[in-house]
Amino acid sequence: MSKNPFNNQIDMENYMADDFETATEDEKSYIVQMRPASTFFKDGVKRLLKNKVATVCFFIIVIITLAAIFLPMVWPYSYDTMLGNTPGQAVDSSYNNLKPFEYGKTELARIDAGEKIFPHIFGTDSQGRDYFIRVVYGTRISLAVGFFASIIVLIIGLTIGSISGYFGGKIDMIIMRIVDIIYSLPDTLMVILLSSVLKVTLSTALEGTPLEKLGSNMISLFIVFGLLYWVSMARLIRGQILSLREQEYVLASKAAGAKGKWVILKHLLPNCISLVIISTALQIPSAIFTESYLSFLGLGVNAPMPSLGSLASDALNGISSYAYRMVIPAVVISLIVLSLNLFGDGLRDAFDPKLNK
Amino acid sequence: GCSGASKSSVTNKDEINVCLGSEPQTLDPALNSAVDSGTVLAHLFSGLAKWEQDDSGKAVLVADAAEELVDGVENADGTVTYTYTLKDGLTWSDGVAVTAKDFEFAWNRAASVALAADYGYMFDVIDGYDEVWADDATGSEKLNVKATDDKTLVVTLSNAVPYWNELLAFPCYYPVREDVVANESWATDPSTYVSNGAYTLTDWSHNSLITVTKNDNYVDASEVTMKTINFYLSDDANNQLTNFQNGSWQLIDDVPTNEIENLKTNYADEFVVAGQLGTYYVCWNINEELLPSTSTLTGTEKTEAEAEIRNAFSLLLDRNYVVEGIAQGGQVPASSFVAMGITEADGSEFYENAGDSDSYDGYFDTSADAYADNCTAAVETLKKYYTYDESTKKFTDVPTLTYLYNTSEGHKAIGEYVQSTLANYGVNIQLENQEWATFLTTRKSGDYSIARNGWLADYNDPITFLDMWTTASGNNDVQFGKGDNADVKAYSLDLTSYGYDLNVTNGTWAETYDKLISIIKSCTDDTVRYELMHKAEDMLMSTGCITPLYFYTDLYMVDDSVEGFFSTPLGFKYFMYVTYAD
Amino acid sequence: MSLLEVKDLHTSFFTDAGEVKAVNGVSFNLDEGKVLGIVGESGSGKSVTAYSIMQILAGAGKIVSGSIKFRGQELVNSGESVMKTIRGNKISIIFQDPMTSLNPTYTIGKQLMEAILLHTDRNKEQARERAIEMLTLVNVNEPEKRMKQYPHEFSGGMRQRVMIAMALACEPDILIADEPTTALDVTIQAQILELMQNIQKKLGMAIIMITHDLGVVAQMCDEVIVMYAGSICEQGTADAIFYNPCHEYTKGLIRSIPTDANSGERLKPISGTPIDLLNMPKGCAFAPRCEQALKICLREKCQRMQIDADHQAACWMNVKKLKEGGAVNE
Amino acid sequence: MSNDNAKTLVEVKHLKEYFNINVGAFKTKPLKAVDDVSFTIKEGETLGLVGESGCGKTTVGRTLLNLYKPTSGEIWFDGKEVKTKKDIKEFRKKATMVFQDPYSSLNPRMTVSDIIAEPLDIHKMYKTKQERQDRILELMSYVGLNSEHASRYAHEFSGGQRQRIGIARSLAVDPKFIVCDEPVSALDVSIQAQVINMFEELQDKLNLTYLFIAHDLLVVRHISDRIAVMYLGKMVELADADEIYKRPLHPYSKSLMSAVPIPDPKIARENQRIVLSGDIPSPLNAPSGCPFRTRCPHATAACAESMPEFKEVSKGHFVACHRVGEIN
Amino acid sequence: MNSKTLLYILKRLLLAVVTVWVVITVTFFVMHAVPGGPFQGEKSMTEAAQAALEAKYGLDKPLATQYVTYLKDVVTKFDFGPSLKQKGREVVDIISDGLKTSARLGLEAAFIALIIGVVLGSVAALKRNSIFDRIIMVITTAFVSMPSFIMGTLLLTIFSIKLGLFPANGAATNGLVLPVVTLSLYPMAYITRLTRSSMLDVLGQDYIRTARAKGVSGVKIIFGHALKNSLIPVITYFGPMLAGIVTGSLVVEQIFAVPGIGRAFVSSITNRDYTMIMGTTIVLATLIVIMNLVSDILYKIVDPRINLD
Ligand SMILES: Nc1ncnc2c1ncn2[C@@H]1O[C@H](COP(=O)(O)OP(=O)(O)OP(=O)(O)O)[C@@H](O)[C@H]1O
Ligand SMILES: Nc1ncnc2c1ncn2[C@@H]1O[C@H](COP(=O)(O)OP(=O)(O)OP(=O)(O)O)[C@@H](O)[C@H]1O
Ligand SMILES: [Mg+2]
Ligand SMILES: [Mg+2]
Repeated sequence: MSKNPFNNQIDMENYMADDFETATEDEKSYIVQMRPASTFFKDGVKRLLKNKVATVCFFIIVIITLAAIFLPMVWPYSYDTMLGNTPGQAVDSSYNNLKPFEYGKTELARIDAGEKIFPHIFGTDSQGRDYFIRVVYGTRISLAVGFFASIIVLIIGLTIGSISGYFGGKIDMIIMRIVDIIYSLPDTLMVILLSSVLKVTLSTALEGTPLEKLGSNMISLFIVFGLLYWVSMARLIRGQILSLREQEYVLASKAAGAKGKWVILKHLLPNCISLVIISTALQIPSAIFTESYLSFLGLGVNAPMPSLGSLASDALNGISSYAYRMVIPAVVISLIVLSLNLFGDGLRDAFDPKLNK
Repeated sequence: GCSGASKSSVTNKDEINVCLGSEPQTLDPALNSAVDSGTVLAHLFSGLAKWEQDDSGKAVLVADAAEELVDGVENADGTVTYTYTLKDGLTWSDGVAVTAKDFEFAWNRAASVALAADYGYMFDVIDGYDEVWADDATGSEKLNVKATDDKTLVVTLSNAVPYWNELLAFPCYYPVREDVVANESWATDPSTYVSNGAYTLTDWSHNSLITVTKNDNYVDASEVTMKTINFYLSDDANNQLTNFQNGSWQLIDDVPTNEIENLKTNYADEFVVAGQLGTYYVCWNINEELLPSTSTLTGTEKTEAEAEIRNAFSLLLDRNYVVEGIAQGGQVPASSFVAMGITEADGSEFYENAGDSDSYDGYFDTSADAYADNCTAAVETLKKYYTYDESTKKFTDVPTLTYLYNTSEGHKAIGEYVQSTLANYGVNIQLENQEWATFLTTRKSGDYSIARNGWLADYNDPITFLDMWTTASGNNDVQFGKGDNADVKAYSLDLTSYGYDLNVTNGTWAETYDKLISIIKSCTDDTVRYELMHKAEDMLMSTGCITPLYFYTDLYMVDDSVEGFFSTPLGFKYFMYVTYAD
Repeated sequence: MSLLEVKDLHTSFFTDAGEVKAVNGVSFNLDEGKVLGIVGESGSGKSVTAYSIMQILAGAGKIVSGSIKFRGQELVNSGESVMKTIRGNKISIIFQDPMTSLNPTYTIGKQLMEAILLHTDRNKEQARERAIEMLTLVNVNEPEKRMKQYPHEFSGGMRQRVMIAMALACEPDILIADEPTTALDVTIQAQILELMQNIQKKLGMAIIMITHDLGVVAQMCDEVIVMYAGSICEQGTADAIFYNPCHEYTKGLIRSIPTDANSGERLKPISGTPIDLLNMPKGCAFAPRCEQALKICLREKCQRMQIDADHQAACWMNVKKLKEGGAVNE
Repeated sequence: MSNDNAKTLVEVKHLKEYFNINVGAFKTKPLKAVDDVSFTIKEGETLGLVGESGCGKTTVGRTLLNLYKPTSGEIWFDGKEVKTKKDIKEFRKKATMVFQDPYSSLNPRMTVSDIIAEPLDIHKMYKTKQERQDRILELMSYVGLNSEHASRYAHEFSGGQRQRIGIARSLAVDPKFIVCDEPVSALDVSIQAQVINMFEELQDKLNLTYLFIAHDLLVVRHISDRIAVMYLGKMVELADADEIYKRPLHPYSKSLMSAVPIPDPKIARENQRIVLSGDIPSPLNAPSGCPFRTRCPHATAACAESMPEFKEVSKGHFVACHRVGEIN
Repeated sequence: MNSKTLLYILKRLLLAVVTVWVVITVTFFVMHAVPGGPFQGEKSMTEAAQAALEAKYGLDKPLATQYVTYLKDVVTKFDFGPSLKQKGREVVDIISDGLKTSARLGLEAAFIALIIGVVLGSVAALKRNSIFDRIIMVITTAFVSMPSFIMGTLLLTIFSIKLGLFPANGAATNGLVLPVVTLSLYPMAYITRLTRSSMLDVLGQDYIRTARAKGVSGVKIIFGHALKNSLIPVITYFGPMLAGIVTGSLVVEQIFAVPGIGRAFVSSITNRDYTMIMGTTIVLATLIVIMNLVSDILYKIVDPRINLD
């Protein structure tokens, strides 16, 4: 073996002397730049924007929401105006059940006279009301009900679920039995009772408060959600908390002297976020339809204010003649739900550090 | 043209499939109170009388188990006695002979306190009923009905009743046998079910199907053409329509309202509108404040003002639209409370004679032409009590009212129409829906301001519409003579011209209307009786608390190959004589 | 011909954030009956090298280039059907974490027999016998009873022994042990290592021992590869690596271990943080943490150079020493 | 180095921690995770605690900090017994903990500065925002993190850096005593040394006292003044670090010391390891008498009878073995 | 099954009895607090008749007495009493009649949902992010968001009216096909999503890598190793879901005229048929509690690590 094995491996002539000087710290640190400083949130948003499906869905939700809020302001028709019903005159039933883009009798006359009439994009319903604007209003109501009901369910489910999961033991036992019981109670009966009790107590209690505008029916609707429909959310959260509370950071917090409330608020709940996002997205459609079921029992929005659920179930009454009246609200609901779900998935993917370790 | 799938695809000509509604609560004739199950019972049982179709297609009453429908004999005390002889060869479906005793037993049972049947009061015309239900009754009291032998039944009514024969054909008057009904659940299972009519119960799959099969031992079996009738049970109008359209069922009794318009054109022959003895109306809580808070009116003046206001509101409603645009089932705009189809003693229609105008029927003119004038008149009236803003043509100080209805598409639509129409005049109405049982409780207890309402006659006599408004009646939803109204002395009545000692000016409801009804109930002179009944209706209508909208119709769809089918004004449908056209 | 020849292996993970070059030009040979140690810090590509040989990379991972020859047969791109006959049969692998590497819902017996049934023509009964035989071999007591138990009823050491039994069931030519004792206690680790040594002596197979515990390497290996950031920085016999490390990283590694010798003093750790594979410098990957780093280190990667017959390293310091006239091997 | 005159900071007397484990539908059984353990730690000293997985090291550390309520036994800190809720609250400001796993012990949803400041927030130990901020930066500089890291999330850091964050958190309340529960076992060799150095530097600078739990004997020996060895919830040996390393008396300690892989091929090849047979018994069904007897090469019948006493055999060297005299 | 498991089941059953008892109690008093009563109709009865009926069914006694009597009858004689509305029928008979159909409907729907859901979910997980996966996810989301009354009506319109393939009457031959399909769509979609996500989770586990290293290939990995493990969340969902649909779905029963318990239950509530409400509630609550227990036990069977306490 040659004394200097390197000679035949490397051509020393290619290198200059100062190549072999020790590099300075500066030079070294120049090479390893830390990744540009960015926050968790910025990172998340960046990832979210990369997810095309989620972005598109986000815009769909935004568009639907904005439309539901602003369209009624500019639309020439209103959700409760029966187009054929004018004071002092017999009702013109030619306005009832118009197919999309058809016009009523007097409107046709005005068109003949050269006037421009805004079309009834989805036609009119059996009472001669512009169906498009009813769908818009329905979306508004359903979105509101869906979001608020889900949020109420979420808040209650989150509170009870996290208490149950965090403290465990007897508290957990008792709460879970209550959950079982609420599951098994006949909810129709409960709703009937609640609605009749609430109607009386609420309307007096609300008198003169800003909540009065919202209507005692809507408030009792939310109360019913808060009393009966929180259980599955509570279960879900509890399961999650049960596993999260074994994490070492919880122990670390306790070691630093933290109490239950602190641990739950600072550590456990923020880590349930992705679960919460997904299940809330799934909760919304069921809230929308529960509303229409509850309105059957006398809760929910008062006629003639529509909701998507009530529009769809009303349309059942004419399903073979006017199938589109059911299809339209159904499609809107599906669109909302689909977008929410896909967006929720995107959010979770983007913000769950566990997934992108 | 017909767009539906295969019609007349009837494969089995011995069988007809129909759907009248959902699972009956009972098939015990005494307990039954529903029309759809009444139809089933009409096929299973044979009472003293039954309905048949005459040559003109009109439903008429004929004797069934009785040899003939005899006339009553008036007794000295005003009671009337009827003596019926049963036909020969009547048997129960288990072969036992039918006797007059069975009728005696059945009627006493149906009227008894022990059974407390919904329609027990249908026997209140029979002498002895009041004793049965008296507070100090011992339970051994009996109706004045006697089976003098196996074939003869003698019954005494407390006074002459014009609709007595109709009652005889009513399900609760059907006979049942003592040993059969001793088993409390006899009427729930074909194996214990014993009947005496044209059919026997052969199958009852609960919630799904009742099958009845022709009883060859029935005395008139030769006339019965249809072998088997399947009564399907479904409570969903869409489901019924689907089954009709795909040819599974030959008759359905309910259709979705919003399909009516298309059904009328696509199924012109099959879609049937029949008359029905009932009125759809809006009822006002008489104790609800209607006057603006600035009003100083009190007492009688206030009551009269409110009556005027209610009647004015009533004029604003376009009943032709309600019928044609909303209900769509060929209903008739109503301008009086007693339903169309209820006849006078002379056979003329009671509603045609209502009100005091010659130019139109009822209390106001419902014709399309009159609507504009009605509105003008109403606005003028209302101006007396409310502030009218000429520029917007709206009233500004009408208190907000709540319109109560029970959850249903049709009721909601009418509520929405009422709301929308009154809103045109600045009257603000909120809609509130309630689930059925809650709704009934609310309405009965008078916890509402305006509510939808409806009434179907049990038999062809105006009194069924009138006696419900007495102070103590359980159906007095308006709260006449109750609450604040109990002390209001605003009602006048003068019956001296009819020979009754009753002349009240500015009396309470109890002093006037209640008295009037009791007089009518004991009145035996038909002419006077009907005049008094018009008087009663006048009183009701003058309060404005009852705003009739339309007279009900019975909508159904029947396959055009079905022949020999008919239906009575009370809504009972008969399939025994059905045959299929080829 | 060596048993296994790996030549210029490049394996990358294609992730959302970019291409992670986990293995970056790794070459080595493994002869029959030898024990080859691979050391290097966490994330240096040891496991990925092993998975590349077995071709069991996770979804986003791909062998980009290079060749892996088993007894002369090319494995890269040979397809699933070929690999099926190799995996678990000719080449077996034991994973780091015995807690999660066994399927919790199947009995030990079922999992043991699976490979046997798959690769040999034994029937069920024979497979069972073989499985019991293997359990006995790895010192699991009451093997018959154990066959029916579930993994969670086993302790960590026992599970790892089951994993070894599973890997050896088909008498493979090569056993890859990917940090087989990292998750275990010291006394249990000693048991396992001894067991592996015994079995190796008995069956004469080759072992690739992946670990970052230099103590384990010192005890087990004939030859050692030191990896940093996906590349081999030094390779040689165990003695050469321990007593004559020729790469700054290896030196730093050995220096930073607490031993008898440095017990009283402060340790001399390698400063800085491990390299971000997404953000590799163009020169020597270790340069940013290297105290001796030269200017050239930052600019250019050093090639692997022969230092001794069986010792190679890729460090510019060697070149520098040479240039200054010194000897590389002191 | 240990100083005989230094005052005792922590004293643990007959500490027991039993967990009730459900064994049947209605039955529970005590799991003796820590069974009658006593020791003292002097101010400024580092006590190493070694033993195999599941022997109760973590439980000792946590019970000591009152994270678990002791089943029995006393804990004395700075001359006072820690007993009431109030004591515990005060105690929490003097005694903190560094956790084993730098990955799971940092909340992924919190920024570094929030993590470090959490103890400050809990005990409301600052008056102004600025004060809090200054303290965070001070702590970060202690552990060699720079200020630009403050607003980042833990997952952006390497294991070593994460462990620094954890250490900074434990220093936040200015503790005198820190329980280090395997703080380096999740770290890479090259990083491990950095962290060990830091512990030593901080000890010098802040006069900290450590209970240093680890299973890597090389590390424990390096950092500790004295070392305690545990087996199945019991303490079997306690002595000066060098003493126990060079001259272990308990058969378990012996095998433990010999099993340590030495990173030196020649020594490793020659080293006579004492390889124990068998597995560690479950603490639920601990053997009678001496817990180690099932794996002990020297066990006799007597060992099954009683638990050997934990006695001092030479100065500062405690052993619990019936046959300590015969086998050495 | 060892004695420990049996004891566990016993304990759970005891708890179940307590749960059901609370449900009975709450329902009983709520039911009586709700406005309206069983003997009320559009045409109101005379007070005397009403009183007679109340006396007949014991409703005139103080509520507490009624409650005690009811409990006693149920516990000692398993007697749920006669229906107050369906004259002459016993509540037990009505329930068992309805349950027969509903259970068949529910079981068929549940198992179809389970099988299709698991298969689709597994395939979607296997072909993660492929077009196939995307399509499945979109369709299942649509199903999850679509209530059964819309789904059912659509199916009815297409298959019964337009194509005439299936009858619209649940009692007819093949009458349950459409209701079963309608009922199964939601759980199927849900199970598909659950299976997909848990399958993805499982496929990333170390033991799957072990299996691959042993030479086990594609399909065998999925069905031999991953499936069983990924069924665990499905089981938790499946138990209560089964209880839910076996005890009847009002909407589907109504749309397809299926003689099930769901319709009977809801109409008993709207009719205020007290005995029937109580009977159905007891059966429903019992089923839910038992199904939860069963799913916990299944859980144990699938995953031996689970300790049942
Ligand atoms: N599935 C994957 N996706 C993306 N990157 C991966 C994946 N698996 C491994 N890597 C990256 O490849 C590099 C090498 O990983 P590898 O597992 O081989 O390291 P190692 O040397 O085995 O470390 P350890 O000692 O921690 O096991 C790491 O930087 C890791 O981040
Ligand atoms: N909260 C707890 N509930 C029940 N048992 C527990 C609990 N914590 C620990 N144990 C049990 O107590 C025993 C001692 O556990 P401990 O965590 O203290 O061991 P350790 O020596 O720290 O082990 P390792 O080296 O694995 O961290 C173990 O058998 C463990 O299962
Ligand atoms: Mg690895
Ligand atoms: Mg520990």
